Amino acid sequence: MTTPQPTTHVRPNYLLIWLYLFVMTIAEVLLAFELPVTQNLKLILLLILAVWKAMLVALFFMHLKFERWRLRLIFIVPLPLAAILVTTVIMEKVF
Amino acid sequence: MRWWLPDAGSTFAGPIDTLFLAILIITGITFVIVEVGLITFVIRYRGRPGRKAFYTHGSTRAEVIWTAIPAVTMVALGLISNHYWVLIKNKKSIPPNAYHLGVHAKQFEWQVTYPGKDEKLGTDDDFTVRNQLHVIVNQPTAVELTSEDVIHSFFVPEWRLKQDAVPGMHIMAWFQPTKTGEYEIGCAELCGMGHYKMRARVFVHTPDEYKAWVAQQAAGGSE
Amino acid sequence: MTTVAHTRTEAHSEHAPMSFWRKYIFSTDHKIIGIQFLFVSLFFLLVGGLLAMQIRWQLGFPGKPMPGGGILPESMVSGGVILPEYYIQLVTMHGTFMVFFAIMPLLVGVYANFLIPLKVGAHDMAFPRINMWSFWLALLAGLIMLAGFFVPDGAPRAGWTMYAPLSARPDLSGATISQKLWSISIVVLGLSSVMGSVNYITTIINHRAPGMYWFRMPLSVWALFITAILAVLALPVLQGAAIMLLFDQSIGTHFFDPVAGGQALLWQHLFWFFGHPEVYILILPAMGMVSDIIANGSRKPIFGYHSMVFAIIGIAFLGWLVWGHHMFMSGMNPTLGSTFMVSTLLIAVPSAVKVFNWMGTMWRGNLRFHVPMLNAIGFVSMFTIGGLSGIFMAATPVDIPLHDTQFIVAHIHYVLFGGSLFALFAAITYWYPKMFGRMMNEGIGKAHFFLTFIFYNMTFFPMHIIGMGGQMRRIYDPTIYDFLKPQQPLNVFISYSAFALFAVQILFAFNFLWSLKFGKKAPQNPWDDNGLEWSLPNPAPHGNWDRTPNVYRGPYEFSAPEAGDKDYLPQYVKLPTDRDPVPAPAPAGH
Amino acid sequence: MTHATQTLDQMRPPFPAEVGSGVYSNKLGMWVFLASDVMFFTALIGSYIILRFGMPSAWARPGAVLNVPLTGVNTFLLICSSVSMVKAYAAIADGKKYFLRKVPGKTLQDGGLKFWLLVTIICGAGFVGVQLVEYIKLVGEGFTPAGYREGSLLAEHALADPVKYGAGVAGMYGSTFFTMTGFHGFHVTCGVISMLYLYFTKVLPEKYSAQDYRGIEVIGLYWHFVDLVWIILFTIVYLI
Repeated sequence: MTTPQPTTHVRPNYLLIWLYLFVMTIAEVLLAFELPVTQNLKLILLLILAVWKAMLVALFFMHLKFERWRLRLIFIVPLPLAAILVTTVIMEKVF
Repeated sequence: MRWWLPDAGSTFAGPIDTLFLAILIITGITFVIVEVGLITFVIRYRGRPGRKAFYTHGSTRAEVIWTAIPAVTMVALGLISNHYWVLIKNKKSIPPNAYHLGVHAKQFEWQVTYPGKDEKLGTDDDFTVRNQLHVIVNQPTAVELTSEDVIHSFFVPEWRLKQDAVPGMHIMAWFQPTKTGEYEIGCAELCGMGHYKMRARVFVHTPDEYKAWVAQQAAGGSE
Repeated sequence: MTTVAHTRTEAHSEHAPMSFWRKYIFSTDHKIIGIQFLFVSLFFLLVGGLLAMQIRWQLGFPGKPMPGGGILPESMVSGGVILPEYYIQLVTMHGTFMVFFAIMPLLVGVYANFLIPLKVGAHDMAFPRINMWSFWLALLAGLIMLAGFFVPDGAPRAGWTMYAPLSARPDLSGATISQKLWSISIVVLGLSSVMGSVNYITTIINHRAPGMYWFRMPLSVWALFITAILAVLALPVLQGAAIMLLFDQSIGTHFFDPVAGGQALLWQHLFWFFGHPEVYILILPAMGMVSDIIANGSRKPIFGYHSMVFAIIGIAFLGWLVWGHHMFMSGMNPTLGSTFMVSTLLIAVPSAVKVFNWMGTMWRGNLRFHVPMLNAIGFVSMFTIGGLSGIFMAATPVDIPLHDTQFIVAHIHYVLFGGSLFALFAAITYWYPKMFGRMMNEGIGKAHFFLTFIFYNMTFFPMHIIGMGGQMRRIYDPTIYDFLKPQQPLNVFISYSAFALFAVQILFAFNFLWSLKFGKKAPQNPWDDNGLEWSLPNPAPHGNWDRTPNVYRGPYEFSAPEAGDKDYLPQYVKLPTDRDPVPAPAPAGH
Repeated sequence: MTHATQTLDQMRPPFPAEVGSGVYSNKLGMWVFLASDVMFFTALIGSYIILRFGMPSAWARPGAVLNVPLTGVNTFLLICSSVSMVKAYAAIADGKKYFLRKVPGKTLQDGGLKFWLLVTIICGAGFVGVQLVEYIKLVGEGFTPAGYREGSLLAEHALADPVKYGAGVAGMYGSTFFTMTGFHGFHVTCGVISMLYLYFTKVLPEKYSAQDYRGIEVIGLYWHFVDLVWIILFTIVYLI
């Protein structure tokens, strides 16, 4: 019995997550157009919201939260590579 | 027939050639060890009936040794190389007294802009000459490389100088010629059909000769 | 349980009466797909070789009419003399074909497909149909690339690295249609590679036989596994870049065009971010297969199996951090150059470990000089030169005079020809009996090896020297430069050697084709090897084993004391002292 | 159970797990493919970030060119489709009834699967449809991959207010916008086509069961990934 079966965990409340996503999308649009915040703060908040939403999708809809680490690893490995590429090339402009 | 790097013509040639020689010695020793080892093993341990190979899965000590030695050598080599790399390529290393020229590359020619009599670029007495680079011996010179269309590469073998000219970028390169004479610029980056003939002449003058040449250009009307 | 066995027999009988088309053309059998890849990529190897001969003619004898040049159209040669625009097409397509359609499919397409299931004890790939598609897409990509020669304006003209903006703007390169074909072909090839690699990774993770633990896998499988990971992560980047390039060429976007705000260096970053892992895609499988063959030829366990595995992983990991060393002269920030120099130099460490471990394997062995072993030794000695010459370019100041010269050309050929291709000669000879049931001729094989080894060194070693002299890459006529004129005799020498090298390959082609029909029938285990694949008849049947084999030990138990009078102990042989591996537990609900 | 049959089990593995990773091959393969797709979008999105950082002048302001309310609705559609997808998966995997009516003579979970998958397909197709409409409108106004078309409405606006419309970098704006959203749309289209194929070959004939729902789980993973990419794209392309 090495494999945790998908059925062994309690299903998250998908409608609740849908509601989160919905609210956060509206928050994003409001943030971008209505709220009086500075440009940099707006940028950071928007990125945080986007990553948060993406995490919700990955963890619950793609049920990564309930998978083993070795499977999560497959999805995680490309991310530092992407980060290396983008930061390196951007850094070229910074120095 | 030449079997070595081209004759030295700038201050960069000294350290670069020394480093080249050092790496050649390091790699040469490794090469000899590996090839002699292989040949020895091939002869000594050739298969003969009745012999059996020595059953071993390896030796941690040996492996640590031949991991550590290359690692240390490489890090040392990296540190030494970096010193000269910064000296040659870093923008901040350009000497403050450098004489500035502009080199504009396009398919398939080099356009060199000279500062004229006031020794400043961007003024009215600048003049541009096609495919001729005139510089002063022992004078640090900085060129601003730009490109019209595609990527070219400014390459003077005797100066150990190579730098791409990229469209949309202004790249500084500097050098200090140590010998008067005539050299050639080649394009080292494939830039199209005429890549091979993108050639320019380099003239390294004494200061007086250079002044005379500038005066002559001014008299002949700048292009 | 009987039902399971029943389905299995059915599956077998279902395959039995297959038409020629199902069996050899639209096959889903990993071994047939491997053989299909073999023939197609050997064809592209020949194409690439023919292009190289024309390059060598032009460099050795610029301005002289090429023998047989008359059959080429006027747009390529004039009076038998190669035109500059055709010369650039030659260098571009030689690189493209050799890298993407010869060496890469030969190593990954052929041997990942053929060896992985056989060596891990699987009955086929995890997704046989996707595997078939992977082959057909690769062939399609190759044909699209080949079509470049037959469209108006001829083949692409921007070098195999396709540096933008030359490649992005037809008005600057002079080739309109074929530049787009290049991008399309690369996108298709990327798709094929990703499909293949997903298959290899899944098969290795999920379909190993009982007892085939991670550290019992042969190094060839390890290398192919890591290679597949590199391919799966690197090729999409190239695909993305090629799509942007295609859009620049066709629908007016400006990714790489500085005139409208694009960045010319962006292409180089993306290309080499893919390109350096690609370099390891081209050498790691060769290293893996050579490890297998050297252990076999030395009749000794591989020296330091674990460090060999970690060296592969280390090389693959560092491979992601070094792409900038292709761009030292590109105007990239010099501070980045320093970082990339250090990471590049560090790659020498795992590479050195591998070379010394191969030597350690041969040390006190009982060497058998069969053709694969000879080629494998050739690989080690030539890869050493290729690796060492890399240090010159890694040290940035020394790279300045060497960058973009024939020195680089020598380096890449020492790694790709002296490395990968020698390994492939070894691998093709070694697994030929498994593929076709016959042996390749030993005498011709040895003659081919020695002649290739000699002419190969005569061709590529002098390139180091003319590169030091400053001869730039991809120039049509070196004699117009004063500083290159003195070394023209060396260029002539290289050209003659290259022609001889090409001629010697006829021996290999003859041996390969002749042995298909007339080779000696192969015994079941011709090389006295330990691998699982030799427990099968030659050639192996569709579905490989009737029953999944059990694995009892590592792959390199040559000359083990418990083997008795034999000097090898296959992975599948059960000794009285061995216990059966514990099968993976049946999943829940069953 | 004899030894031979055990090994046969591993050869033709019973769903859901297989030796090795503990995950069945289709799912493992899909995850590996998704990892590779991450790198594909890295090339596109990474280039966008790099180009935008290196820009000489500012990008067009959010909402100036692109229709954010319309795309907001579209985002909502895609999020809904993701939820319905996961509901479809849960319906078949758990064999549980959610809040769909019991259909006489049918198993409950199949009813749930059919309904939710259909919702997903409709939402997905709707997304592609809205995106097409958006493209047509944008091109009509003069926003093309090459920048603002000369003489078009947007080109005039850009002349009048170069800062708001990012006149200096319109070419890059068009290039990155159409490439990124276009390839995302291509992914969505592929997903819709695959789901339609599954719907007619597997779901309607009721081939899936609580014991074998591989196709649904695998296509679900792909679909959620496409949704995830859109969440990122919507923020960085439309709102920043």
